[in-house]
Amino acid sequence: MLEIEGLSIGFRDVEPPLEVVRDFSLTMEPGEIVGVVGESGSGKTMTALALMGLLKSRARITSGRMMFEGRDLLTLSRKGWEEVRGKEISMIFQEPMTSLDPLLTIGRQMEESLRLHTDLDRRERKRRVLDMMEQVGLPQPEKLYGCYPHQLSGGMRQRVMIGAALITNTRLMVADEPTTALDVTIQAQILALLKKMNQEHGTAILFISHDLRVIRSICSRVVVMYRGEAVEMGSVEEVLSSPQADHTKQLIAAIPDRENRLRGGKERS
Amino acid sequence: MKYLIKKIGTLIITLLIISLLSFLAFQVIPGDAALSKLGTGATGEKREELRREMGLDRPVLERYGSWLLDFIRGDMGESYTYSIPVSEMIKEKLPVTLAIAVMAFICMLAVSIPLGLLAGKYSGRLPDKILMVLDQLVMSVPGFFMGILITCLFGLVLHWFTPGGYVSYQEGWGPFLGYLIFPALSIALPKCAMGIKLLRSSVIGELGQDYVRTAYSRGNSQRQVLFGHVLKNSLLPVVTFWALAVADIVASSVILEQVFTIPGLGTLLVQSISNRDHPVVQAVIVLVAGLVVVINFFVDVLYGIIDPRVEVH
Amino acid sequence: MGRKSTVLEVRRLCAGYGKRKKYRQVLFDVDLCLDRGEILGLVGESGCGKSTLSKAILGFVPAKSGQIIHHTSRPQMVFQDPFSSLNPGKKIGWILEEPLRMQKDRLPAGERREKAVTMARRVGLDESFLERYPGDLSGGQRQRVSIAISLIQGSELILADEPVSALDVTIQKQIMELMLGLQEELQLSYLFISHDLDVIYQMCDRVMVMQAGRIVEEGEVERVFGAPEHPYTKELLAASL
Amino acid sequence: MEKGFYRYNMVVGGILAGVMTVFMLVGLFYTPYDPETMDPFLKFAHASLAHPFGCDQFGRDIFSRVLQGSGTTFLVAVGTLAIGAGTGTFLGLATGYFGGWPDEAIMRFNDLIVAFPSILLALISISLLGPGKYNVILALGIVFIPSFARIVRSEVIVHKDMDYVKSARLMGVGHMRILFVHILPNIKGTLFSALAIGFNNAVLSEAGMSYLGIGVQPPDASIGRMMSEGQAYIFTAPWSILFPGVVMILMVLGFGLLSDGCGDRDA
Repeated sequence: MLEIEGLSIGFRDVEPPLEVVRDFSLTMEPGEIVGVVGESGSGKTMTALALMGLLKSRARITSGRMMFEGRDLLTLSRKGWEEVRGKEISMIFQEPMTSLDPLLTIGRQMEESLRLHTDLDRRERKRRVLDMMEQVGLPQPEKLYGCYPHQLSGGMRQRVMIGAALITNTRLMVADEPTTALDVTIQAQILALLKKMNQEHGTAILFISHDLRVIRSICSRVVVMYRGEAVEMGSVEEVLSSPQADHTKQLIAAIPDRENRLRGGKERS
Repeated sequence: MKYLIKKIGTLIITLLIISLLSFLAFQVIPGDAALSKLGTGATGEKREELRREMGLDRPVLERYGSWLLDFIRGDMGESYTYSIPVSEMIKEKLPVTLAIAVMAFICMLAVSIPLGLLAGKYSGRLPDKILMVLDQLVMSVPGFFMGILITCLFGLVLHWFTPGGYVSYQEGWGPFLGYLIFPALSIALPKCAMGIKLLRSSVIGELGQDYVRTAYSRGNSQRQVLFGHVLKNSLLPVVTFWALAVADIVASSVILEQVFTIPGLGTLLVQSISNRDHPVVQAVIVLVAGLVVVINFFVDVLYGIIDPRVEVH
Repeated sequence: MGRKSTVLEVRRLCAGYGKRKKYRQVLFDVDLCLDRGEILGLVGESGCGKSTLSKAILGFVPAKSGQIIHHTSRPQMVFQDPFSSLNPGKKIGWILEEPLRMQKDRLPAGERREKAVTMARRVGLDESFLERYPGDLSGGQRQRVSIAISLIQGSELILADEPVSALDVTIQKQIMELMLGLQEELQLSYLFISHDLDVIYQMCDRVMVMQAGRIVEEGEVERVFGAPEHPYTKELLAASL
Repeated sequence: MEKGFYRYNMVVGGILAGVMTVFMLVGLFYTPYDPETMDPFLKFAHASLAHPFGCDQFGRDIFSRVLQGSGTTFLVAVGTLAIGAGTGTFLGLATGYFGGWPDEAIMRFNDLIVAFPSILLALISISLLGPGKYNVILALGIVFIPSFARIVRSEVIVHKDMDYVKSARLMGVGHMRILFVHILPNIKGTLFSALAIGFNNAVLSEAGMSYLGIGVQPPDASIGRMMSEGQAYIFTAPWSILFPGVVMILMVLGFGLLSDGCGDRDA
């Protein structure tokens, strides 16, 4: 479904020219959840934004190919991108607090993609939004429909974001650190919700995270990025149990887990 | 609703305090009203008599109370210089100044919103740079000089109006407004410059927000993002500026009335200050300050309507 | 290991923010006891009052009732956000020397510098860092500076409020190891606050679980993680991946 | 790109402001001709090498008059800033950092003052104090206090809640040292920017008041009054109003650009 080949992204206006992503390749099948893991500055968010055609104007794709369902995304015009975004590929972001427009109601924001990409009338759109609210586990949809983002908790807002992203039945969703800003219990709920939506709607998810623990719990395959390059790729079990690249080994060793306590030996009475 | 009631409460208290301050300010002038009215040559006895007659021997707060009641009823005292009721003098001048202020305000909105959006959207590129240089230049021109330049250009070079040829509204609203458009323009231009600059930086700030990225990710076009999401958000901080601009516009009209020789509230105020005609000065000040406070109140309410977050805090 | 002595005691502490009508209580009857050389973990979700507790212990938030008893001088703090905890306008050297300038018997400038250099080396930064501004340092390096500041006056009790939460995992591990090394070397006591159960497990001897301003469970790390008693602790453990 | 634009602003503004400051300082001590000497033969003389800005309706040298007027303007602006910015900064620092009821009270009062347009406020003060250079300084100075207090206060409030201030408290640093050594240097960008804007507002307000005839009084020279006098001859002798106007614009433009540069440097 998705085929990225030899993607490189760079900043041209700095001396010397800076490459933030180098020769990145990835393929995704429909309905798959693929993780991209890396530390800050590894280029994972850049890759995600490139896939949405949302790179800031200073960053340029210097080489590579991105095929989505047989279409070359890199040849798309501005108008062409507007047709793809929100209709075929959607995206959710890290900060549920700031990713929603503070001055528009929840309902209006959730129906936005429908308004832009379908001819449905207002009543039908509302019906679908209420239905979607139900699906993503938002309580009292009728009441929430007219609420503003500031009246919702972080977890609820992320549910709104997910609902808004899936309302047009997009084939692919890019999730950029969607649970990083959330508490652990909420994180678990959102991950469960993503899994459920993935199964029910068959939406493929490209899941970007810095946290291997999260990737481990939701993805089937993973790409490890380090300084702009994909250093390792494979099924999650494979990569975690027998990492090949040095950086992957470091990452795994640094995961705080309950196997190895750092606080050693000190017996207390 | 609670927000509205709270705001109305604040409005009333502010008005009271402003009137009290203005009243007190004119109580501490060296040489009291009786002296001003009689001149320095008067004898002590005569002064005492007049003081009693004017009620100056009563306690301050009591005098404030009766002054305020009179003021609300429309009795603003009598001019020292002309010995006619202040209210009549003001009633005649008020529409002139109001007309200038309203026109200047509308002009400011009409120019600064589209240009500010434009500059923000194209920030760093040529149209923005040109606009910013012009902006800075306009902001550096003293208000009265702007008036003089406009007189020069439209009056003396283009002959669109006759400088000094002010037509009273009693003689016809058309020519009246036609003349006032030029002082209004002189007042509005510097405010436009400031408004553009503010809106521009606000738009730039909002364009960098996460929700803008979200809007693009749903397939909004640039135009849809700008008008559907960014505009409303970036106007919020500018609304506060508009409220402050109202006060400035009124103040500038004091000066521009001089430049264009218009007999408005400003001219009255300047004359009265020169003549030390305190009742008139006091009345004009209280009126203008009151007006500004009331307009601020409406802006606050408007703010509450635009921003759903206000009710909560 | 040696004689056990208490460095910090908190008894039935209640605290909150705001005045009169707007008062919002955040901490309810919090008890805490920290021994010398002990690392006590404090875990809970955002808004539960973890940070408020540390601020109350340091006097930044007034206590409404209860007692805070310090058995050691000058407890110090390592903050979560390494970007705002160092004055952006001052060089690292200046910042490191500031606590020394505040001491009663002021050291001469040369000795202050020497002490700052020694301390910087101890947290793994060489002398050249003293001439840099906080803006030139990475998150991990700044956190090292914060640790150096907290130790330079010879404090024995360090409150660490999410000290590694803003860092990448590999850096996170380095900082945790640094803190553990210093702890053993100097017999420090830590109150270690984190939302990450795994980090707490790796770092701490004992753990307190906080929910909505109350301590709901407390005990040895192995015990709490192995056999949690309170339903909230169970929920947290179930949610962690 | 943005950054470069602002650096450019800063350089041009800095140079312009520097040149104009020198011009104003010179005007305090020296003029090529006596600004008050009238010469009927030079009435409305055009600009020439001897009289670069020409002469006015009484044959007085406009360049000398502008120079002297700039000196007065400078004096008024600096005096105003000394009173307004000095008091305002102090109030802002104290109320922002310590908070409590004095902060509450001063801010309420501030909100009230904002309702009065500043030039109107200055006019009232003048009507109470009477016109003249020193009264203008006093009136404008007082009028400027609230805006400085407000700007400094909001900056201090941002900084005092940052962790580095808490960290300093834990080091045992006293409140005064935190305020003046730790916080103040970090807000100097904003402060400089506000000072430049304040300077401009003072210049513009003084010019406006003098134009109305209730500002600086003779024998002190004033650009505002010169222009008020020159307005009648705008067609016969446009230079008598144009040159003073241009000098004033350059003054304000320089400091305006400088302020822009200062303010955006931190951003």
